[in-house]
Amino acid sequence: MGPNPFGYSEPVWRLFTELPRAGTLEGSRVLRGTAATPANRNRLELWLRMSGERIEDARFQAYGCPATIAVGGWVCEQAIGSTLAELALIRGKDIRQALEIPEDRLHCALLGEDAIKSLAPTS
Amino acid sequence: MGPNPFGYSEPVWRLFTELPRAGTLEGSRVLRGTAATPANRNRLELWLRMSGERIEDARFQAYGCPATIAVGGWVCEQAIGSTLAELALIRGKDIRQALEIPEDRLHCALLGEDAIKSLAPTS
Amino acid sequence: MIYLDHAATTPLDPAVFEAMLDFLKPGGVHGNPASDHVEGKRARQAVEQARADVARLIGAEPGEIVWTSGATESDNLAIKGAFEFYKERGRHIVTSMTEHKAVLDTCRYLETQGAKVTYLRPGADGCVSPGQVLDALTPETVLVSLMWVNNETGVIQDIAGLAPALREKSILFHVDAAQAAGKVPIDLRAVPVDLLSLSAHKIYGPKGMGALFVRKRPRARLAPQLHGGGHEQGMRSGTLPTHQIVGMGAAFRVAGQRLSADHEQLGRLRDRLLERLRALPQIFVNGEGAPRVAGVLNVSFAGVEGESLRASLPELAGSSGSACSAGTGESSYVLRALGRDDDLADASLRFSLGRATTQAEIDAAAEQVVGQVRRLRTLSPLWRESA
Amino acid sequence: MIYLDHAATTPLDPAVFEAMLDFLKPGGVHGNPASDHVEGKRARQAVEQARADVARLIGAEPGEIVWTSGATESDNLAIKGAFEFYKERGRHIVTSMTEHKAVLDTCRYLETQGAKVTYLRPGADGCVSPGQVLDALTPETVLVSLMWVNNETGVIQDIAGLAPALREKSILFHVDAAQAAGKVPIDLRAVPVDLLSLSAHKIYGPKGMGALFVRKRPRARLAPQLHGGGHEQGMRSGTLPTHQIVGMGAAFRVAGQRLSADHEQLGRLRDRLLERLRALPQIFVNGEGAPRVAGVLNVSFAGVEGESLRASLPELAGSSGSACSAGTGESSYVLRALGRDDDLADASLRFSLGRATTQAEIDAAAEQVVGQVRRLRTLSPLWRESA
Ligand SMILES: Cc1ncc(COP(=O)(O)O)c(C=O)c1O
Ligand SMILES: Cc1ncc(COP(=O)(O)O)c(C=O)c1O
Repeated sequence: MGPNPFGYSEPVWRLFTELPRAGTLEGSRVLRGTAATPANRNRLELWLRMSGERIEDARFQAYGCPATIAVGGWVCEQAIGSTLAELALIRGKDIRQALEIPEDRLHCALLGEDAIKSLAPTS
Repeated sequence: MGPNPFGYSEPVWRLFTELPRAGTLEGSRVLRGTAATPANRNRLELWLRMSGERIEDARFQAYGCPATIAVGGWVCEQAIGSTLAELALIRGKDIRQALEIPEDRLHCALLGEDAIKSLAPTS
Repeated sequence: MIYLDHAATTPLDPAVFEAMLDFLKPGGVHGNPASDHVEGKRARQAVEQARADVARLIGAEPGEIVWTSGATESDNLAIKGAFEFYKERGRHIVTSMTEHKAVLDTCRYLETQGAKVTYLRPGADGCVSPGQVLDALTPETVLVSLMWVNNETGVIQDIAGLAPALREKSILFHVDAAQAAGKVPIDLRAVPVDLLSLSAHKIYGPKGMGALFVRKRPRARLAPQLHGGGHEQGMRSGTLPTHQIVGMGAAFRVAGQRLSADHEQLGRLRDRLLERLRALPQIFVNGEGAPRVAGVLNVSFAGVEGESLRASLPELAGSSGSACSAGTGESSYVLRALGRDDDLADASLRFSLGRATTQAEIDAAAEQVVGQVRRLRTLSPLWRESA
Repeated sequence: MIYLDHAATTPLDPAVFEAMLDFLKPGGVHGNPASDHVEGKRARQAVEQARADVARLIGAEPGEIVWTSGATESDNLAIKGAFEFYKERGRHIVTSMTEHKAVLDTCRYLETQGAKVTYLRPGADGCVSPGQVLDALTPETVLVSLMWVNNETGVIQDIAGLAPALREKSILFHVDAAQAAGKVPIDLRAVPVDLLSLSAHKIYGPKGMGALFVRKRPRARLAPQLHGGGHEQGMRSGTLPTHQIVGMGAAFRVAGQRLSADHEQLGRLRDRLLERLRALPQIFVNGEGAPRVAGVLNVSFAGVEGESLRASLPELAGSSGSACSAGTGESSYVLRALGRDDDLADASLRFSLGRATTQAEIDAAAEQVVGQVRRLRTLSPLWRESA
């Protein structure tokens, strides 16, 4: 983790620089969720691989500001090991709090909630 | 002669700092001449002591800028040893040239000419 | 050379010089404070530190300080900016005849733009009383502009006595404090001035740097006068000169520490100078009887002509009139407003003392002045006649 | 930290630093250049020497140089001053959409004062052709304001091609040369520009210092914008900051000596940088095809988001957009005027090289940018889809 001269929150900076779980997943048992802000200025895609009830692997792709990218990584980290029902409880404001995202960037956190809601099988 | 930081001409500066012939004269054979610019902002007074036809001693007093004061000293220096007729030939522009007085200070030089013209016995 | 012209400008305080070096020297911090990167951020931090330092000396909040290129610009911004913003409320401005040219010329300009300006004549001691100002107000008055300390005489105006009455009437009050900051205590928490002009180079900071205090509560509004990138809360655009700002901050910090020591030291030397000049008859202290700052002494010498007086003192760096209008060859409009005739106004010297001024310098200056005034008086037919 | 933001501001040239020191250090020359005494005179001489140095670089006479606090003020003075002076002749101004904010905001302000302003859109390469300007003229046009070199793209306008036609029509021509001086040859004897803005801190001089060239033959007239002591031929009041002026003079002197060496050196490094960035597909040079100054390279990177791109390069002090409007979070209006969409305009980096920039820095910068763009693209669903 390099210097953080732009004053991002520590969790956002860690997730943005380390990019845990960046990527896509393929195959059966894979769900995909997508969300975007108007005009596609920020986009988030989630891929989850199920093992029974539980999420076994999670990946994301994102286009947007560091907070948006951090949201993708954070949701993936939360996802692994939980059930879809548990994941679906996550709200934008929880994400915002967990990542210390400023109020005026709430829309980035909401992308996480929206992407979860849109999860659907890929095949 | 100290430094001349204000850019006066060299003859003006010498006469202003050395003040040759400053003072007044008394007694018979003394002529006095005076001249002033409007509202008395500059004044020049000359005193000459005659010895026959010739001027034997000369003094001046002045109130005004350094050029005015220098004019007084210069006229006195010219006066000594000359006749009144010779002195009367001196014009403002001669004084201006001799003292390298700038054009816009011609009035100071003219004070010298006027003071000479106004010379009259003191008693 | 005896430098007694600290009201014209001062050398840098050594601490100011050191502080500026870090932002000038090779390898120092040179980023643009508006830049987003680390270099810019370091510069920005220094700028904000300086803002806090300047604010502290005058009892303001950092957010109330707007950087400018000097008190001239501050005066222009305050007066034109307030007039432009508030002119629908009214177009009458009250000021005095002894303000700095930066105020007077700005007011004259605004007269061409529809302003009506009252120029109050101070008393013979240089004071403009609060009552005088209040009497000049009309329902159209939007702005009063008065200097805290006069640059030629050192006379201190009763700003604290006037400000509450203007606040009560919701009339904006601008104060030119270029000669006051660091010389008289200023606490804007207690004195409800709305706009206050500051300059760095009058108190051992760099030339070309100033600030305008713009009150936030209640908020004074201004139309910006320099348009551009929208720096300084939109009130003053232009790249912030970090080294200059840091210098001003350091100067104000030092000034806060030295205010009372300076006052004591300069006052003692000033009194000594006057005592020695009193060897001459017929000298007149300008602003006599009025409260004055410690470092300024302005004296008129009867019976000598001004230009010759100055030319006689080539080793003395003093001033006749303000350096700001010097070179025009006019006698001081300030002294004339105090009732001095042209000759006396012209035959005046302003001695302005500084931290480095020594007693030996004061004694030498007094000796030179006394000697040269005597010499010119001896030469003067006017003096002879009046004797 | 790799500093590639020399178009935002530069460190002082060592010779500039040395020259300024004499007017800052304890025991240095600290008089007010307006003062009549020896201290003042020494300062005045230095000021006049610097004026001659600045004039020389641009082929002007010393008397045509008016000191200001920076190019922001110069732009304001030129445009407002000319409009105010000549508005009875006509109220139409022609400028371009890619001017610096100091020009654009000033024009917008003048629109509230009765001016009609045409903002020309440059071609996709950033050039405003002389023909385009001439087509926009009306009988009401009093002033054209165009920058010599654009601060974001480095694009050089054909000032010499336009100036004679404007002179012939007696339309005043103001040129913002803040980014041009010392970078392209300027000879105002041959190019009939009337007003030209300069800044010191873009060419290794001090921040907070600028100048306006005001032609004497034929004489360009201006209404002053800062009122006060009547300094600078009445065009700009305020105490002259000797050290700043001396610094600007030294910077312009050095710039004259180094102009072609700088051009050669920066051009070579700039080409190397671009060559390395070309390892990435889908990058776009802004101002491609147009004549550009050697030190500036502005590139848009498709498929990455601007804020994340910048955040990925914390060790690179470059800039997106101008430092002057940075911090606003808006994507560059300059790049949008050239037809870039919002995303691309936002995903742009301006690399501006300086005298101290090394090949190693260029290589490191290229490596970081290439690596981070790849990383973000790999992460981007947009990039994946477009692939
Ligand atoms: C009272 C007063 N106001 C304003 C100014 C102008 O300040 P600056 O030189 O910083 O423009 C000065 C000094 O020149 C001054 O003495
Ligand atoms: C083209 C251009 N004009 C004007 C300015 C403003 O100059 P200054 O920072 O000296 O006010 C700048 C830089 O900020 C610039 O790049």
